[in-house]
This record gives sequence, structure tokens and C-alpha cells, in this order.
Amino acid sequence: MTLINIVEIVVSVLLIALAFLAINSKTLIKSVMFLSSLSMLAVIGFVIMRAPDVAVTEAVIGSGLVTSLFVFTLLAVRKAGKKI
Amino acid sequence: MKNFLALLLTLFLGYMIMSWLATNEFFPAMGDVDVTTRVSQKYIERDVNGNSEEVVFGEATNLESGPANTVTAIVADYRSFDTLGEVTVLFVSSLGVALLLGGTKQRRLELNFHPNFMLRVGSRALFGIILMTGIYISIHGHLTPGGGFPGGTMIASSMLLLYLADDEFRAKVKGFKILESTTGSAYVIIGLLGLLLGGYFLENLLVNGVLGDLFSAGMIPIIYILIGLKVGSEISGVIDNFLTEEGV
Amino acid sequence: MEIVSYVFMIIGGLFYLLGGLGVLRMPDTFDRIQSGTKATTLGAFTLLIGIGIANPDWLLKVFLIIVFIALANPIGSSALAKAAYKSCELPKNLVQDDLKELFGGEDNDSN
Amino acid sequence: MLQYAAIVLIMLGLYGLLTQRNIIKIIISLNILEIGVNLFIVSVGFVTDGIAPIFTSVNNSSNLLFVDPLPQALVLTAIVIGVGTTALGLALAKNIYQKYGTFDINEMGEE
Repeated sequence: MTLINIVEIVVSVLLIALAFLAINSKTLIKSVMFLSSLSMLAVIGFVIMRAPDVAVTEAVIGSGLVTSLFVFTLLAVRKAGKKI
Repeated sequence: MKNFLALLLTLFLGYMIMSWLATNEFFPAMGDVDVTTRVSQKYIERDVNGNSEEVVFGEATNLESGPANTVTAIVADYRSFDTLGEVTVLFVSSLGVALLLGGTKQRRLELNFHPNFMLRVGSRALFGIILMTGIYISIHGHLTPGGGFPGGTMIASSMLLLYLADDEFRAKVKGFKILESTTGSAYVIIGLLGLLLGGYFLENLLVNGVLGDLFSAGMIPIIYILIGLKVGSEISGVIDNFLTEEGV
Repeated sequence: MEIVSYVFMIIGGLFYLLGGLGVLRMPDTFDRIQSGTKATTLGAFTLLIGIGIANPDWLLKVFLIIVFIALANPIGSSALAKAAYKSCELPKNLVQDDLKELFGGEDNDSN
Repeated sequence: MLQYAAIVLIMLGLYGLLTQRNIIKIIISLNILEIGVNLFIVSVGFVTDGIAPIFTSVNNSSNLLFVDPLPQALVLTAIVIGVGTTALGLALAKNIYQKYGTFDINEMGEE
């Protein structure tokens, strides 16, 4: 049981918990935020598996760009009036 | 009832996949992979004569494909045709976004944010730093982790920062379209040049140089810089489309 | 030289710990923002200087990262504070409110 | 362990795709499924005690034990394609909201 195994187990449990929360949250903005932190944890998973290229790409795209696109959609819709 | 059926179905599928994994029927156990029996070993030993000499950093010349980063060798040289198709998928999706969200009369989405002096000035300084980081990552794609895709996305994120911090800023969408189509056609033209002069599409025409130099690896840095510019301009166009709405 | 760098790194880690403790213990949003920003900015500086002393080759890169954090952290926290002003309720013992005239005083919708 | 977590992520994403009625939630489920598939494909090429497949001045010869670079290259392109599909889906969702006034796919036919 080395240190990297413990990190791996913690990351796995957090990944599953965050995915569950992202699907089952009440409000949409909370789901989007949980999705963002899920992809940030996936970056740690990629680093553990020695894939730095994929880790850089996932960090920039998965947790930066996709989150901002979701938030912009929700902003534009919320301006239109009704509650989501 | 429907939820219960869905739960049953997913549990059944997960049980099947996990039992396959536990008995190692289709995949070797995680970590026990023998890379020497796979095709990837050929990509790692890229000696041109094929006599399995050792490739040494900083000394090896006359390689088949020169980058120090093996993933770049696969993405931009061995499977570059794949990457061309993938860039095309990105182009089609950005075209679809522009068709769905673009109207005739457009204006900027009102964010009601009122940026103050510090935010405006500081964001301009940060814009330069993020843009330079994106360009650095695109140029050094054959030596360090990263490359055209994350570099291009960083360029697009700097545009996004200016959008959020400045009330008046509006990207020149026409400029993005011109840059995107120029870089995309340059990629195809380089491929056709390889077909004309060498013998197959996207052949590496230039000299490879020493493994690990900045000016090495032949065409691969040029192709990756083109990919970075194309991805950056496309995603900036997508962000611009998401931040506009119809109106006067 | 090694010991100096380790001391710097431990000080940085302590500042991070204090920042996390402040986020847990502070009563409302604005106090949390100030503890989470100031402590972690100083902690990041000390940690990075420790790394730069340990590896003198990386000193230039470390300096660039410090410049980036010094620019980005205050800007991000000020944007967060403004968003919190618009969406959360204000603390009761507020002394001065400069943003009132900018947003018209009434409650805006929470975006 | 990470391999099993990836399988559970795929299952959760599939369950979300089957049961959710909100369009944004469906796109979020699709993203979760995609992250799980990416983690699984990278884990197929992982070697215990291997190093990242990059020649540097430290790991400078091809006699060392590298992890498999081919799955990483495939995942690199898959992530970027995922952004394209997500952006297209969100644009469709925005248009659907403008037409029907709701994100719920059960309420759409009733107007």
C-alpha cells in the first residue's frame, strides 16, 4: 500500500461521488459546477496514469471551456424570464 | 417503473463489464501491459534503418519522425490524417453553432456586470500572459506536453477573458473566419505537397535534425502551429456566438 | 540551501492551512473571500520561492508564475465579491456601501 | 482501481441519459460518460512503474520503460471532439428553449 495507491483510491471514490451529485442535483448551475470539479479530478487520474498531454488538454478544455459554455447558455436563458 | 428498468439495465451492463475485467478475458490487468509486443514500440524506436539502435536524447539524428514527445509523433505524423478529419469535425460543429445561434441583427449579451478600473486594466495584462502561454505551448508541442489543441484553447480563453472584463469589446468574427479558413487550407496544402513531392499524403518533407532541438522534427511544429491557430479561432468564434443574442 | 528551501515550503503550507481554516470558520461570504485570497496568495508566493531555491534552474519560471498569481488572484476575488454583492444578502453591520448607486439599490436577479 | 471507477462513471452516465428529462442534464450525463470512457482508454495503456512517453534530458534513451502512447493520442483527439458536440448540443438546447419556453422534454408537446 504505497502513497500512490491511497491517492488513487481517494480520487476514484471522489470521482464516483461527484458524478452522482452532478446527475442528481436539484439546480442546474450546481450540476454544472460538479461537472467542472469532476473533470478537474479526472486530470489527477490522467497524471497518475502518466498521460501529461491528455491531462493538460482536459484541464484547459474540460474544466474551463465546457463550463463557461454551460454557464453562458444558462445566463442567456435566465434572462428570457421564467425560472428554469 | 422506467427508472427501475434503466437501473436494472445499467447494473446488468456494469456487472458484465466488471466480470470481464476481473477475469482479464479481453484486457490484461491494469499495469501488466507488455508494450514491446504492441505497435507503439515501433513509434518509440523511430530509427530509420530499423536495426533497433538506441535512441538518445540530444544525439540521435536521421530519425523517421523527429519529435521528443511520442504522442505528438502519433497525432501529427503517423496518424495526421486522423487529425485532419478531427479538425474537420470541429469546423462542422462550429459552423452548426453559427447557423443555430447567429441571426441577422446581433448585439452583445447584456451581462449587467459593470467592470471597474482594476478589473479592466488587470485583465488586459493577463490577456497578454495567457495568449503568450498558448502560443508557447503550441510552438513547443513536439518537445513538451501540450501542443496545438490545448494551446489553441488557451488562445480562445484569453479572448473569453477580454469578453468578460470589457463592456465594449466585440471580437472581429470576420477576422476569425479568415484565419480559420487560411490555416485549414494550409494544412491540406501541406498534405498535398507531400503527395506531390514525396509519394503519400502529409509526408514529412523537411530535415529532422537532432532529437530535442527546437528546430527539429521537420513539418511537425508547422502542422501543430497551424492546428493551434485553427482551433483557437474556431473556439473563439463559438464563444462569440454564445455571447450574442438577437436584437437591435 | 536545502534547509532554507524546506523552511520556505513549510511556511507556505502553513499559510494554505490558515486560508482553509478561515474559509471554514468565517461567518459570511465577504470574510471568506478575504481569508481565502490573502492567505493563499502569500502561501503560494512562499511555496514557489522555496521551490525556486531548491532548483535554481527553475527560478525564472517561478518568477513568471508569481507575477501571474499576483495579477490573477486579486482580480478573480474582486469579481467574486461583486457577484456575491449581487446575489447574496449583505451582512447586517455594514458600515459603507459604495456599490449601491451603481446597481440602483434594489435587488437584482441573481446572475 | 481507477479502471473500475471509470466503469462506474460510464454506468452513471448511461443511467442519467436514460432517466433524465432535462436537456441540460442529458448533456451533462453525456459529458460524464465521455470522461469515463477517456479514463478507461488511457488506463488500457498504463504500465506499472512506467514513465510518460516523452524524451527529456532526464529520461534520455529508448531503453527505458515507457507507457503506451497510442491510447493517449486517441484520447487527445476525443476530448476536442467532445467540445464540438457539447457546443452544438447547447446551441440546440438554447433554440429549443426559445421555441418552447422549457428545458423539459415531457412538457414540449403539450403547447
